[in-house]
Amino acid sequence: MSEQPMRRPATPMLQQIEDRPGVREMLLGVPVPFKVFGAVFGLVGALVMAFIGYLVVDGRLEGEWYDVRDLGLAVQSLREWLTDQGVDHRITWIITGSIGGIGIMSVLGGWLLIGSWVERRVLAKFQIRMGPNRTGPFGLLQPIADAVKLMSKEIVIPFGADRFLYYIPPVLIFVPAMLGWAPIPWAPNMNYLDIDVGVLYVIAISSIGVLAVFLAGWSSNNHYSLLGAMRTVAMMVSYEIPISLALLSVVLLTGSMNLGEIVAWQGHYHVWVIFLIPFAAFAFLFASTAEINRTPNDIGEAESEIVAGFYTEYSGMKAGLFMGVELGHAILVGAVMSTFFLGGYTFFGLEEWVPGYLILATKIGAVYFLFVWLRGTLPRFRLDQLMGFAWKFLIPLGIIQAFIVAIEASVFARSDAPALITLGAFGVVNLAITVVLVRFWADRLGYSPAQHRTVPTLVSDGTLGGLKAAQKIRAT
Amino acid sequence: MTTSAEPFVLNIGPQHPSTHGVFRLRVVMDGEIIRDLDMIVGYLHRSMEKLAEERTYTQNIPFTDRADYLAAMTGNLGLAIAVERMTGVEAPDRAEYLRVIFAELQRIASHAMANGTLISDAGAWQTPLLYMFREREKILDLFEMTCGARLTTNYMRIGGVSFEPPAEFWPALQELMDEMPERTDEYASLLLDNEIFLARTRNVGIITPEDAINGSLSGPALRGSGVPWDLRKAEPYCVYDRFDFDVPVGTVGDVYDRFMVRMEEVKQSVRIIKQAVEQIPPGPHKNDIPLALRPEPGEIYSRVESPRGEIGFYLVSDGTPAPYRFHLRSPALINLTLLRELGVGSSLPDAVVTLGSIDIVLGEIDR
Amino acid sequence: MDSTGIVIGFWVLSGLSVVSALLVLLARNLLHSLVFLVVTFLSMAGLFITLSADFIAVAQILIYAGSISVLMVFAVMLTPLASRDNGNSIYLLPGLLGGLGIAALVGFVAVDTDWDERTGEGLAATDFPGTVNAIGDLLLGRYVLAFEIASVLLLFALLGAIVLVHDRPRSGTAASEGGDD
Amino acid sequence: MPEIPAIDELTVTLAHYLVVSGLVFGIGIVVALAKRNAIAVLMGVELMLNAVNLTLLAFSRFSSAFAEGDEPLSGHAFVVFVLTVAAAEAAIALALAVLVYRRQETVDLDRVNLLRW
Repeated sequence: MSEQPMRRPATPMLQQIEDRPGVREMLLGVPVPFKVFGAVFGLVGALVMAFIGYLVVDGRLEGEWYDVRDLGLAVQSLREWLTDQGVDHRITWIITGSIGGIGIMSVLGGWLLIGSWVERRVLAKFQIRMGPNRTGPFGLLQPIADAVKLMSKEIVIPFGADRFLYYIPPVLIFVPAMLGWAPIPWAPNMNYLDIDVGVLYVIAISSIGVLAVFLAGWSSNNHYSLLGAMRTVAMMVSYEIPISLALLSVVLLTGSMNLGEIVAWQGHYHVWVIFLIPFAAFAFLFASTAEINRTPNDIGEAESEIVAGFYTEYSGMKAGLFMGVELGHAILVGAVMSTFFLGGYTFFGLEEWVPGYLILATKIGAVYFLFVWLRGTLPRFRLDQLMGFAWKFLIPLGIIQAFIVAIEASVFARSDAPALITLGAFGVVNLAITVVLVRFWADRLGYSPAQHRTVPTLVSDGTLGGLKAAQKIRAT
Repeated sequence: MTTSAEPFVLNIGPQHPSTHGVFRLRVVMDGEIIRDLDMIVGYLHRSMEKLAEERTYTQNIPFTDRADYLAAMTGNLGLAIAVERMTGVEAPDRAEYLRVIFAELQRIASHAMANGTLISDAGAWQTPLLYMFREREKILDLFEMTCGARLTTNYMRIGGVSFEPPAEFWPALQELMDEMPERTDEYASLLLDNEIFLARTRNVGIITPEDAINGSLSGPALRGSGVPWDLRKAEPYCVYDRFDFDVPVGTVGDVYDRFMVRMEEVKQSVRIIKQAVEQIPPGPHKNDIPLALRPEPGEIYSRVESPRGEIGFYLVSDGTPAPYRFHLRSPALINLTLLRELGVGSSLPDAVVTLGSIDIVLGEIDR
Repeated sequence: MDSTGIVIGFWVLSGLSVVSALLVLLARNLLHSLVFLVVTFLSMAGLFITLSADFIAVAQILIYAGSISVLMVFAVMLTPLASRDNGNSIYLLPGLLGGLGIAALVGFVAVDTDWDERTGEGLAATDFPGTVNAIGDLLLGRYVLAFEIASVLLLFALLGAIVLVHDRPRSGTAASEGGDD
Repeated sequence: MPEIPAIDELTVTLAHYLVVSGLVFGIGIVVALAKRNAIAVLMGVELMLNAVNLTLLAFSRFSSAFAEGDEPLSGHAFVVFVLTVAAAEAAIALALAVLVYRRQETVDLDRVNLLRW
């Protein structure tokens, strides 16, 4: 007993962690009715899947309303059926429109419910902690508990705040986060707003949020808020230009401003735009992290500097709305990024088998995971560094990239060579140009990687002392 | 863009994520640039020095826990050595080695905290902080094994240390020391190739050696500026002269150098601890001393190297068991005095990072 | 244009735009009137959509609601000591007279003229299917000169704004530190 | 009291749009003339430009002066030019306002009167 050293968990927390059942014990400990239910559910699900697979192989699903790969077909046939029944076209329009709207809202709402849990758990894994695990199974009810807490809190309006303007921003900032979903195609027939100016629409909608941020900061009558608003507005305005340039490259290449057609183009050639124009994808990703205030560009709400930035003075559910909209923006950017650069609902032919919306959701999740990863990894830039990066780096290179893509697009339209060869050549050329340009431009801006990594000089006995010793060390 | 506006005053603190306690900065901003900066301290003042005059020397040791609460061991050690020098009490050899081991463990813990919060101030959302807390947590476990307390250890005594470490202490210490080089390499690989981290810390908050000496800085803030000065080498106390270790000094004196000096000091502390574990002699951990020490009337200034710099104790005795005057030379307070020179003219994020790199502890500043 | 959606949309949006334009005039705080101005812009964009001008509507949101209002926000922020009230000058009365006169004139002309306009079936038949391609053709075809001149104008406006607002380092003092803007 | 027509019988014609545009234009004139603050004056100008855009688009939509197949979208192209000019004008005007503010610490047009005499 006493010869081996005693190993005891030092703290009650460590004790709890040690006593915690693993996933296997947890699964074995589930009550029998739940096990039966789960088994039946899984079996039925597998049978349904097999049946659907049979239908797909058999080709019986093509264009039918029960084609689960494209829910848009169901809505279309519902509309036709209602028209056949003699229902007034306005009522038909309202019904089908609200079905799509409810679909989008439930995706967004469901994500707002689950997203903060996902973010906190994933972040906790990055930070070797546990994350929320007390409220419900795996802490899944934590977001609800948070929301209830926020809603039951007192709303404090700061003294001297502009009351009229103070109430607008939490609502106004939600509008672009929801409207931005409209043109995203989830499957070939499954987009809410099939407009020819989809790209412009995305940019235009995102530019409304700037105003909400400014109003929030200005009306709070707090210098932290004002500073955060100034930073955020300056940054959002600056980074809209790289975003526009990146999307311009995509539009030039695919020859359409319709998001559905951009995705269809990528599906048709079985290539993602990110392989063809890597610089645009990178610029879009970086600029959109600045646009939605996420690490490493979260200077608008830099916690260690200006507390919570533009929403410092908001309390209760008003602050909750700002935080929720941050999640909403993150997945919206994920959706836009997937649509423009990652092939949208297509996955090299897999969309024939798997519903496109599931593929898109997976891609959105992947981009969101990237954001969480960045947040768990990177420190924050300074405002002048960010501004310099946008104006001195992303914008000039973005213009050059757009110019090159324009040339390539006209070559692509005129050449008879197989698409595989031309597009492959474009990808290689763009990658090479990107690398060369980035290196060249970085050299021009005076950045050299060689300056990295000085390690401290180690001094042992003999050279200790004051200024003279310091000068002696510096001289060597 | 400069506009002649009314002063845009920002009150950073006393409740603020990056002031490391209840510290207040009154900053006059022009856009992002700081035009003026006032430091306001005293929110944590507990009248420690006055209270100490009513208590015996041994009873004063807990105050030093609460002064620099992130480095309680070195605070304890400073007072214990000051009183020993004043009264002529000697500590046994084993106790001196234990003191070195615990002081260096405390230095590792404190530097982990300092560097972690520095990167959090630079905007990394607590990930480096929590990684560095891994080692700190293990060190605090070691403290808890030995003396029952994690933060306010009250471990060093006049004439020795309060407890002999238990049997399970030594293997745990050995394990920690074996994994430390791996950990420090891991931090280096995670941080030192990170472009954003370098961009935020290099050439920011530069303290020249002249400024550092004129400002009577000490500790990593001084050594980061390139001045090789370490009390463990310069005036060896305990048994530091028996160990082989180096003093790391920076070259530029920026935030990055102070960060790197701390990282390197952790490695050197590991070296010292390994040597101490090998050399530690058997014997008693504490000499018997009278319950109420009555030093001869007189005064003493005694200093040791805490993680933040030179922590000095100025004690005046009038022959009674309680000190007539008890003064703590706080390294964090004196390092902080240069913040105004560093902050004015720089941008707000830079000032925050600079403040983080100075590594203040408000308990010690306000006392 | 007599489909129900268009009619409802027109009345709601025109009411919104006129009322919020009035509030721009009447609001007592500059920032409030800026908010109402943005509401006017957005409802104008809605009116453009009822005219099946989708490209222009989106461009309106992008340029007016997204950029010009933000420019005004910047102007407000860069003039921190200036008063924030939205007061009227001594020209209120002439302004009112002029505004009313012109509105009355336009209204009279609009109502009284027998416009040679398409209505009913003819109008529905010429619904623009999509305006983007046609506008692109026009801009780079018939109006290419004007298009180029407009781009040059934008460039010069950019340069002009920079030159106007740029802070020249005063002789004798060091150049101002790298600021945020 | 005249009977309120059912919504199906209502129709929106060119005149409706022109009246709305006239109203907004008139308000824009009042704002541009009567406001003291330079930024508010700029708001008035933007309102007027918006009203003009509406007129152009309405004519483009309703006018039957174009033959079939001719470009009825010239109005749209004009609006694009108006938008560019508006953006340029806003940038310059606000730069001027900031400049005046630097010299005079005010953007109140009544007090910017160095050229009065």
